Amino acid sequence: MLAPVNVSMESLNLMTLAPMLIPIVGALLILVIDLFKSNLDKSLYVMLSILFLLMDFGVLFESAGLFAEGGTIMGVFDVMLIDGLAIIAQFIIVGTSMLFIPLALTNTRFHEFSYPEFFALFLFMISGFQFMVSTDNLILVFVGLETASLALYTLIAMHNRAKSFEAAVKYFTMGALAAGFYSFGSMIFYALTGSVEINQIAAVLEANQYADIGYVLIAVTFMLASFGFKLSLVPFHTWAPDVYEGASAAMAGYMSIVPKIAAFIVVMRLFEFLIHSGVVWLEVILYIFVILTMTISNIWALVQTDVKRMLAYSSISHAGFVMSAVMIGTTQANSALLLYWVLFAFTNLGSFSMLWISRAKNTDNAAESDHSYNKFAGLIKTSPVMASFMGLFMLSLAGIPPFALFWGKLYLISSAVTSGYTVLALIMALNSAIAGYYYLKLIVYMFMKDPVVGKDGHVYTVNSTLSLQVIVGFAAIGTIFAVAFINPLLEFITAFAYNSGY
Amino acid sequence: MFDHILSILIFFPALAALFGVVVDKDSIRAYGLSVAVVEFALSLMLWFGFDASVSGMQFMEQVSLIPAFGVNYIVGVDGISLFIIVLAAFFTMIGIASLTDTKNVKNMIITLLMLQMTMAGVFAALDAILFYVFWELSLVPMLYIIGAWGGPLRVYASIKFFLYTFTGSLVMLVGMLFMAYFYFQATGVWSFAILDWYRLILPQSYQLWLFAAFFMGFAIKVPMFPFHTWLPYAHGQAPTIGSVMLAAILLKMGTYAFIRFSLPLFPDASVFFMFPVAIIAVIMIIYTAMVAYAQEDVKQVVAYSSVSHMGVIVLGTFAMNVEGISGSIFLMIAHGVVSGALFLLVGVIYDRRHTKMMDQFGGLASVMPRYATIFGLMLMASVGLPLTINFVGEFLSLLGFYEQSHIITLLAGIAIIVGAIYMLSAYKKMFFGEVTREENKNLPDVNKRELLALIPLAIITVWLGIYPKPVLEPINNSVEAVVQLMHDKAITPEAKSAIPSVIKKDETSTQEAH
Amino acid sequence: MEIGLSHYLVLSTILFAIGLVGVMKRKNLLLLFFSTEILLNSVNIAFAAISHYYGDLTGQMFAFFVIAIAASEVAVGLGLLIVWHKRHNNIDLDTMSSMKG
Amino acid sequence: MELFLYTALFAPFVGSLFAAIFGASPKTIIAGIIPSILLGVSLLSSTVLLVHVLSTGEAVHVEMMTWMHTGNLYIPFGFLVDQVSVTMMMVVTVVSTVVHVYAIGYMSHDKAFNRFFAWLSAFVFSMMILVMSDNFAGLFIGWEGVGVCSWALIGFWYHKESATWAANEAFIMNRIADLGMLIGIFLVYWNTGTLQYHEAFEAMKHLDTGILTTIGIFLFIGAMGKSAQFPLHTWLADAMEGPTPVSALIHAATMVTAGVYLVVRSNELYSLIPNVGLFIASLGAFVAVFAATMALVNRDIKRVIAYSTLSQLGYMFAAAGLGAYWVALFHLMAHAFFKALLFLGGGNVMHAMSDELDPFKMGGLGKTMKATMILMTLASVALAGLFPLAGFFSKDMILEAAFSEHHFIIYTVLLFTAGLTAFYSFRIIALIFHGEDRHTALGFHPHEAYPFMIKAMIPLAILAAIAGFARPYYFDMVIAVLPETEYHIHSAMTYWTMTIGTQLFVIAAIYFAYKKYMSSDIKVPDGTSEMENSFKYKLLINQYYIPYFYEEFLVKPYRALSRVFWKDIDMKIVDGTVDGIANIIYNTGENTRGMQSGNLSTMLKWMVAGLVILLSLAVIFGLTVKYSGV
Repeated sequence: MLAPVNVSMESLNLMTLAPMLIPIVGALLILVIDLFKSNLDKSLYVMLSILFLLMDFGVLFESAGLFAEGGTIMGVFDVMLIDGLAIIAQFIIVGTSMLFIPLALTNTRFHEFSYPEFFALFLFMISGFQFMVSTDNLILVFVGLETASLALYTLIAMHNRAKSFEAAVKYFTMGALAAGFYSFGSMIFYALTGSVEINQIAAVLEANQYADIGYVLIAVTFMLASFGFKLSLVPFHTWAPDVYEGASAAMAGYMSIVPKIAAFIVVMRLFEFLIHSGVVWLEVILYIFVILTMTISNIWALVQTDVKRMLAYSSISHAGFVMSAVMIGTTQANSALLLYWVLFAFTNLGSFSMLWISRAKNTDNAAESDHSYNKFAGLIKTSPVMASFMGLFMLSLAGIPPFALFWGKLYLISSAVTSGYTVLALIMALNSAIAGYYYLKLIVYMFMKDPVVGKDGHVYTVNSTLSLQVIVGFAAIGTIFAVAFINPLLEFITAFAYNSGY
Repeated sequence: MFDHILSILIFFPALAALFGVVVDKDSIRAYGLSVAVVEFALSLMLWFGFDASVSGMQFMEQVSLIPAFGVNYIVGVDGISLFIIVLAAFFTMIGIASLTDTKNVKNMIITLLMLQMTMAGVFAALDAILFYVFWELSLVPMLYIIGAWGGPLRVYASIKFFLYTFTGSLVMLVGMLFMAYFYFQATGVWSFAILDWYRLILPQSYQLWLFAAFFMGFAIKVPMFPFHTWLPYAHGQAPTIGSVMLAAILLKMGTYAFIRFSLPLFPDASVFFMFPVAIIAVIMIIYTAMVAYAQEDVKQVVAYSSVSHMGVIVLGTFAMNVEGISGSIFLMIAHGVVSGALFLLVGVIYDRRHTKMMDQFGGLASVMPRYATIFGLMLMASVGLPLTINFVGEFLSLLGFYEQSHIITLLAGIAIIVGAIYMLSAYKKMFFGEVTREENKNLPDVNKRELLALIPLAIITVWLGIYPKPVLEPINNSVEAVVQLMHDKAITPEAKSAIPSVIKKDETSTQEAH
Repeated sequence: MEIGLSHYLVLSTILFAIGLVGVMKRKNLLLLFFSTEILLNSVNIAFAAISHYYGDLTGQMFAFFVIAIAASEVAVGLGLLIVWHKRHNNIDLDTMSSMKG
Repeated sequence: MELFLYTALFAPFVGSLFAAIFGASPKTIIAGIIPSILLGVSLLSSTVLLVHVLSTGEAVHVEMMTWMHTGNLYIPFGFLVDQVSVTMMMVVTVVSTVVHVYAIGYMSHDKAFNRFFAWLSAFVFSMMILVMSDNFAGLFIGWEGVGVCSWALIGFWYHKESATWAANEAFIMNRIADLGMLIGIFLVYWNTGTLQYHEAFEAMKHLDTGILTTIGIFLFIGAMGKSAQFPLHTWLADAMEGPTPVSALIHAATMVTAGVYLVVRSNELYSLIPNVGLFIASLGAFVAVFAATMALVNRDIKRVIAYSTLSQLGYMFAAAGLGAYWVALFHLMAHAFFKALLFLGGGNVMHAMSDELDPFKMGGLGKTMKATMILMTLASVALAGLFPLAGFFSKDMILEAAFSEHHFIIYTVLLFTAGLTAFYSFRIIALIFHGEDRHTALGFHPHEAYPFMIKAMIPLAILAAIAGFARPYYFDMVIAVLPETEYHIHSAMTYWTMTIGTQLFVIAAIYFAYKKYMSSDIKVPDGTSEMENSFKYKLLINQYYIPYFYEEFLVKPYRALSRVFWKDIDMKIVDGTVDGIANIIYNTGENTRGMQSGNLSTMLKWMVAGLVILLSLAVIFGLTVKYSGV
């Protein structure tokens, strides 16, 4: 006879669900509106999405306030876990989404934005990521991950070009494999500990002193493979360049930031307790991953001829760079990771938006790809403002001070230094130097060569609208004056990460 | 006004550059020049407001940037940095004044003003991160100048210049982070302030590693053998104004940083590495002088001669005594003036003939006597003739190092021989002999605009050669403070004995007086 | 012979391995999707078995979620597949290499 | 007195600036006159100072301003006029005034007349700094200053390859020596703490002999360069490419004697280290005979005189090295007068012969150029050291000094050289002025120089004739600062034997020269005669193959090595390494980018492979942990 279910609303703490529910409600609303009146302009959906995301953002502030006062909040049968990491990650996810969604307001009409489903899926995806980061239950992580991923595959495919489909299929197939890895890994953890809650897994493993270390490692291996895919660590990165190339620039930029931060949060939750309990193997493996990912993707980025593809490799490299924080595992490193990602978001938002602005509806048959380097040749002469902005973002990506990403690099390398990873710090530094080459290559094309296409410069701004310009301007300001907001940001992040035990 | 003069000096040109975007391209030259003149006037005000008798930092400003991580905006000048700042402003001014008609002159002037900001910033920064910010940022305008206005290999040259220096500085950045971490360990506070770091005494083993890390950054910038190969390309391809800025100011960043960072932070390591560094310096001096002799392109001669002279500067820096360090700082300024002038002079002939190959010239002395005279003066300054500015620096640098090692100084002194060899033979090839080429027969002599740049340089060359006191005195006071600091900080007996105490000597001399 | 937990786990592992081999070997997109289903379902078996072993419902819950996710994956996957087939008239993996390098 | 001091010093400088203003404009006679007048002013001021020093015996010492001051180093622009420097000042101003006036005529047809005077006066200024400075650094200023002026004046006719080559050679060779000098200065500073002569010499008395020897050697290396001592002598003969007044002023009378001046000035140092002194004396004696032999066969008037200068410098060093500083200085003075005179005479001949320098192509010029002939003969007699001209007194004293110090080898060498000197001097006199007229056939139409040029030479002639008689007064004056070394041969018999013997030897040499070269069968040598093909002749005419040696074994290897350094080491190895690293990285990318084949199957395989590798690593690690003695 089953005991009556007796759960108080109080202990459910439904408030914890609010941030995820808001985008879901928004998505549903958009679908409902479409039911009543179709063929509405995309600007409506964009603004609606922004409104809901703003609300989401506001609720996050509320959660942040609660966390600051009372520490970690659990809810919904202790499945939800609202700690500092979750809050910061959601801030990044929602904030970045807010900045990316206006990119839909292009001058040229693109197929996908005429469907309201696009925006609904977008909002679903956001809530999926939010679930992913605000739980330590492997089931919910899986659900969040897949919700988001499936939405993302569709969004990519909606770009409706041959390459987009190819990209979506590739991404999807590999994602399915990764999902298999993930579930297998979770299964082993479950088999070992009888739990799918990360903190309980940790507690059990701690209690039996890692007696089954071999099996733990196998589980970790599967998890690594799965998240390695999500984070595009070498050799699980192969999808990234193709998907970035196939997806629209706006979507590619989005992908370089949001899915990865969600994955980073899960990885931090999952791996850091292992590292702290002295699983040397994991540390070594992560070390190898970090170095391989940074270096190999850098080397491949050197030889790219397409800017978007180059940026894809560069994103892989940045992910590898940041992955080192997970390996180091100190509060400083984790804060550095989050700080880096915020700054990276600004810079990548800017650079991908620039590509998006210059994206013509139909690729010129003569050009080998949408964003070949040649397209940008002599940009300073035809469109100096564009060139200056693009140059700025490239410099930031290369880590030239005082632009945004430099500070992230600085803090991250410092965390390596502080934890005694001298060689790692040097490798990180040298990789930045290698990376400098391909960013410079674009600058060289823009500033030092003569134009080859569209002497009037119009081709570079076909998509330009006020909202896109605002976004780029916003990204530029964030990139240039990063130093002004780094201190509060750093203090905030450090406090939250520290209070969550990371 | 004087409270914030350094910030004004740093950010005024940057702001002006931004506003310059709006200025019409026909008026941009006048705009740029007036900004540069104001900037130079400001730098002169800085000089006149500077109290030469004070050895410490002056005009200090401090604003917190990232207090959580100890990064602050701290600027200040002492005798070591003051004159390089003035020189930078001066060169920006005459650089813009003498700018020849190039394409995209607007972009060039905006870039130059940006460059001026970074140059003022590097030498005024008293926070390691701030220093690093300007240090790296200075690469960008230079990259653009070389890459956009340079010769046929300009892209290769500019990327090489950028990446090479960038790589070195990243290693240096790691060193800085370690330094900050050690400071954090010792005090519990993060700080990148150089003056804070000065108070930190590190064990020798740490010093050695950190010295090496900083050395990578500085040595590539200087550039020291064997990291010098970016320089001939950069100079060879850069437009005149680029070479002038590069040689006159940007190279000095490296040697300045040695004095600002390496010596006072790591006195024991500096003494430990004194001889290796000195040997590198000697190689720079002799080897690059010989390479300079083999050149066929007059600009390359001057470029390699820069490396050779930088060797003397490095040597003086590592003399670890007041004479040597003062000399090396003075030589930085001197070399700035002279090499800047020489590059301008090469630019003069390049504008007329669009070639820099010496075999294309010959007999120019009769065609362009004024040009030949000024070139001759600068040549003599370059080979270190007494009563020209270079001699004071070279003499003091070598004199200083003589206390540390006779043999190395003797070898380094070969500079005065090999320097004469390449310079005189280049001069002979260009100016002496019969005019053999038809196109050389009617070359116009230097014009007013060029004289506007060259005459002040010639005056400085002679003036500071005869009367170096106004510059040497503030340098001396600050250097004495640095040497004393190093002496006090040194922990190994070798370092204690290698670095003389300034105060002790003063005491004994006063005792003698009693 | 009594069938214990380990047998289920071994079965699960074998199925997973078969799925992996299928993923690597299959050039037909549809068969590839089958392989990924095998992967997920192999895990389901293990989850159910372990759940039973511990007397804990979590594993079964996980299995249900996996089933749900697998289903939605199939939906999305087949959607993509159909579009691809419409455009290219085949579902051969080797034709999908317009982007590389 | 300070006023006179500054006037003496800066008048040439003002003159130089004045001429420089007209530097680029065509010939302006005033650009020659004003500097000459200003030099006259300088001469007058120097005379006033001489009188002052003579009458009061006190030195004039001023400190104009600080030059360098850093750390413990303090170098002022300080000037000292004492008995030694006033001698030099007189020599410099007298000779240079004469040369300036002479040059107004000599250079009157030259386009670059104004530039010439600018440099010539600048040279005098530098020379004045050199001799008047009260410290080593100031000396070095002048030292380098004269070097530059000499460079500019040797290469004055810069369109001539040989002239510019010689100019660079002179400068570079001097630089080699200057390095020694610089090191010497460093040594002085680090051991005495000062560069002021007075204080430094005072402090040296307490120093270790080893250090003093090093200082002495390095300073002397500096002197060797300026005074063209072996092995740094080759530049002097080549320097004759410059205009003749330059040769007279710089390469005979003043600059080349700077080395001697340095040794004399540092007498307090060299007195402490007699071994170095002996070396200097031996080297001097060697150079004396070495240079004289080269002068025997040379077929270029100016080069002969240059070798003669070299030889006479050897005499001076011999004297200075033996401690007879005042004798060296006295010979320096006397030599300045007659050698300048000889050069100026040579200049007249050159002008007359349209710059032809081969005496074999002249002959019988005495008929058209009587005044020049007389002046040059007078100078040659003085040079040969015949009584009662200046050379007799000074050279005789050197021989006496060598003899009475019991350095008989040096004495013998110097005596022999005196004979050679007489021979080669009169060889060219004979060839130029006497014998058959060989020049008309070659198309020369000689004429005498302007009268004012001749008149300008007269003062030198007078001084060359009578300067010797000033020896006792001079001795009284300089012993205030120089060691009081009187040389008396013990027995009067020996003394007279020596003196008269020397005179006879010299006269015999002169006679022999005249006899040999006045004969009517002298022809322009065409390289066929037996003598010209003899080894001895070849050795001498090729300057003992030393320039050849330098060219082959120093200059060419240096050039080749430079090229190797540039092309092979710098471009290929050093830069190649840098580019190589970059290329390796880039090529790795190029070669491996194929791994990203774009094929989905491959991508999936990569993923599975990654998993398998990780798994195997995990298993290995797990097994290791399990079986590693837990």
